[in-house]
Amino acid sequence: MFSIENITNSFHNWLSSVLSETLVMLVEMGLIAIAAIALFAVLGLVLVYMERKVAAVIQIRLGPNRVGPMGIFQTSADTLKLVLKEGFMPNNVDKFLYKLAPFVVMITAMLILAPIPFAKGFQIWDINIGVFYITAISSISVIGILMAGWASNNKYSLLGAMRSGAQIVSYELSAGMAVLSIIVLTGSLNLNEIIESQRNGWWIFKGHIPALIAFVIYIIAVTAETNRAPFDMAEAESELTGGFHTEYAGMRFALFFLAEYINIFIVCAIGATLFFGGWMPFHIGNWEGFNHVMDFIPSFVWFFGKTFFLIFLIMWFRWTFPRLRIDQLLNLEWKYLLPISMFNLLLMTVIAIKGWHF
Amino acid sequence: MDVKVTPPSAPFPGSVQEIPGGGIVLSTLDDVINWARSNSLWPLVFGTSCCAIEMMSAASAKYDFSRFGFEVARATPRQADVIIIAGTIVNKMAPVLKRLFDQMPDPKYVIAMGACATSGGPFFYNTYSVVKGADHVIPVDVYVAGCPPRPEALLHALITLQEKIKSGLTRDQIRTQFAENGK
Amino acid sequence: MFEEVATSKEGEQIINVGPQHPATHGVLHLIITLNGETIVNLEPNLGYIHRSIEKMCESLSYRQFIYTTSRMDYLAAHINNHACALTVEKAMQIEIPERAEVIRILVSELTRIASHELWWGAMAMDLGALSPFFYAFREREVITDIMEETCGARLTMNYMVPGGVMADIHPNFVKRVKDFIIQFKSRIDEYDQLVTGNIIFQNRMKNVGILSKEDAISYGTTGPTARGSGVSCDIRKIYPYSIYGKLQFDEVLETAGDSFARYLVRVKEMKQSISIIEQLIDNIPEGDFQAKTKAVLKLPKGEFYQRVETPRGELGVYIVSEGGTTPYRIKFRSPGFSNLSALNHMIKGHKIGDLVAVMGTLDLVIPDIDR
Amino acid sequence: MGNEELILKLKEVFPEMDCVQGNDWPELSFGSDRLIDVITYLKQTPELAFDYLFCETCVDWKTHFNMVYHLDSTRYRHNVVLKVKTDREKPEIASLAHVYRTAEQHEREIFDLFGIVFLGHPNLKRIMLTEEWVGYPLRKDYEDPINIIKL
Repeated sequence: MFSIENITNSFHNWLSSVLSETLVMLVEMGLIAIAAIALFAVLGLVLVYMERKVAAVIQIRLGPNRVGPMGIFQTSADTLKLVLKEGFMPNNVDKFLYKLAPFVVMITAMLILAPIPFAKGFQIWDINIGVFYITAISSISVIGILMAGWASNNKYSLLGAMRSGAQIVSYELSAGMAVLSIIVLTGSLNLNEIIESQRNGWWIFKGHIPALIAFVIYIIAVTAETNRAPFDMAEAESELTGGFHTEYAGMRFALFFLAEYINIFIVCAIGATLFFGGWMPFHIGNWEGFNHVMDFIPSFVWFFGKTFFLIFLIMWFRWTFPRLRIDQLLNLEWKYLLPISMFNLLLMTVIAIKGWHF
Repeated sequence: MDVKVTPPSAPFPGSVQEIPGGGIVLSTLDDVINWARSNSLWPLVFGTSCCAIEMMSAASAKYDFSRFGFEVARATPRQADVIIIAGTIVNKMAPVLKRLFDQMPDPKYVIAMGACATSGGPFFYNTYSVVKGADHVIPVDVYVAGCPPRPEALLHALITLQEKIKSGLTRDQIRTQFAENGK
Repeated sequence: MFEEVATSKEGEQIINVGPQHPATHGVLHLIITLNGETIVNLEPNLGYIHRSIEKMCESLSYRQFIYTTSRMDYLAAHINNHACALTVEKAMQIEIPERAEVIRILVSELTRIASHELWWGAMAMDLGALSPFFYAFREREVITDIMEETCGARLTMNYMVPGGVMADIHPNFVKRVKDFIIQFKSRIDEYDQLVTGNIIFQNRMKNVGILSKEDAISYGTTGPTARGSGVSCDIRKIYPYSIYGKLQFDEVLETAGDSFARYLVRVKEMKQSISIIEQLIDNIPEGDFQAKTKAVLKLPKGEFYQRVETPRGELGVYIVSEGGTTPYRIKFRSPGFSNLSALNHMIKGHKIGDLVAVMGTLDLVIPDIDR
Repeated sequence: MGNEELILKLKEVFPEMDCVQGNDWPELSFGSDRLIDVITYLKQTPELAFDYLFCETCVDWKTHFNMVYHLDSTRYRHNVVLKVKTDREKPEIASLAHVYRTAEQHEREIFDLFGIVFLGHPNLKRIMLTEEWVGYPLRKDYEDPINIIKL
């Protein structure tokens, strides 16, 4: 059975045999940092390419197909161009915040990568409060957006940033509630333990209808949290030209652009972990034979497969639905999603206590 | 392709100039940079009149300029690379166009789409408010004929612009080549 | 040029939408006073595509001036040309052959569908749904191809001339139009499924930008904008020109007066146009496509006015002739110009997000407003 | 009301004015001082009810300006054309912006292109051209050697 765990373990053993313990740690930290940044860049490129191709399919077009085979180097060319564009700062901006904002958004996105288990035994930081850490850190990105909107000295940017602030503060709640309802079932905040608890079936199937409701609410809330259509109030191209990044150009804009896609990846990865068992293959209760066959598919394939399925779902939303208005957006959260998710959490608690789930 | 006369010192934007004695590494790097720039031309959403509809047609499924990577139309000039002047420019619009052009970060390119943007077109004579050619306001890299041009013509213009960027030459050099070879 | 255009009160801010802004579909400049996200006042600033067509026409002959009107409301080039041709024909009392009349109506109604298609896609795009735009263009391209075959141009056709049409229809015309009708009828149901029935879309459109019947008349709005408020103003019905009087079709009226009513009017109008085309496509009479006219047209002294119904509303062509070969004065009463004047009234008190929902349903074509 | 009836009615009410049948509709000509009277009458008389101003424009006759108003009644579907003579040296006329709200924008355009001052207009400033534009381009004597290339 192919597993990344074996590779990492043997690499660690080899390093330990040639270097001292401190050095091993330093080298591994360096390697992980490089790997994280590389993953960040590759994910960004892949997701942007995927978005353009998905859009093209939905819109009965072909999408990029001239740069490299099937146009796969299109996004590389775009990124390279953005890096090489003139570093641009408009007059009268708050220089410090203007420069800082993209990095805040970017670093937040990178920090959340840490506790996500990409495959069996392949995780940057196995932390016992993983879910809590993620929900805590992901709220920071809104500060970056607010900074960008304020510092740009542009009314469109400011409007976009304020919208984004109101939106993320609201939707954090129901996203949190949806996550909590799974935590109630597992009784652990550790992402690995959550995955282990799904060894005999994913929570979306085991958790009855409340898990399904929690999943739907989670998807809606994270779509809003990542500022994606139909909740892309912060950018709202036809209303606010570019929203909070109207005044950003070149590399700084590219950071926002990439961070948006990384955020999508992260929320989908968490969704896949909580509801679809992360890297856990598709297992059905006690069907040993079936489960064994499923185990032959490497765990990272499962993880990325599920994550990309959810990403596709979110992209599908974007290219189909019209945008909500800001007051409708807040109404949806405070009048519908939040009460439903609270009730759902209650229901889930009852199920967990009574042991009604599978 | 017609190349308009511009001040000889103005370099073609975006092309990295080869320094005398520049090594093979630098030249390859130039090629890579020009490749990236030419393949990632994000247009500004800017249409004043009829040609804008043909620009939309070029974006639509039948002509689909997303194949070349042009579909990332940006609403804000800060993030755009190429401004397609689709339609007539009038005196009131000219300062705005200039401002939009100034707001774009280098390297930036301009395509004058249609007769109006090229020369004033059907509105050349007896009009008091039409700018007779957008090149009175900003430098234009590629001119497209037609009133309005077909989407294919716009695609051809964009490909021409790509070739122009890939060649890595200055406007001067292109003009000299044009004078010598006729192409 | 860029000085402060308006002053704001405490707690309010001025925001400039346009001239280059995706919501304005061109180069309209709106000076909006905002209180938070709520629009307090809106002032349109026109003229960013004022091409002085009226002045220019004063030195063009009666055959030449028609081409400028194709570029005025380029989404309804045929109908603009039709208005001009009708005015000249009325002044010179030219009888046009039956065949030319039928061809004119056919291409006009096809243009109306194409224009509404583009409006549908662009409006959905403004509201944030990006895909309908591409579906709309799929059908629009079919019409464009039909036009190209017959008229030789995709957008600015200049097909109608005083006395008839420029050239006879292409042999493929009838067949392709029939194919298009079959295809379009199924597609329009798709549109309803995708956009009209969408709950987000309905919430965005309903009770937004309400224009009462009295205001609609007072602001001089016409076309689907006024018909959404219950004003019967279809020139094809109330002052029939060409052969519209002999055709069976309904004037679509909605009474709600909000953006959704205007949306429905346009979608239903597409169906009406299809029914007009169906009535005519099998009955194109044989004969000439153009009446014999003199090479140089000279209008008698006098003033001539012709009203026609474009996809955006009532277009009026007012020609003052001194008896020469060129008009003394031409005025185009463009539908968008009056429709735009109602925007401030409709948008006050709404959120900035509603601006696109209201402007989208006004279906503004800026060169038509500025001329 | 048919055109003949309308002419009879108008002749009866405004005997001093010139009322003829034009190419399409009755045409009523008078001086600029009577505009508000005529418009008020036409709009408020129940059997006329001209509530829709569908075209407002101006013609420069070199000696004077002629303001042309096209009125329609959405109730009875009859039309009338008003031709109002104004002075060319000091072109002033009452604004109709308070009667027909569509007039506000039309009058701004006429002010912009012809230079006719509308008294009582709420927001009379240039609409098509920039504020610093000199002259009124649709006047027959407008010359602009820089912008206009004559054929």
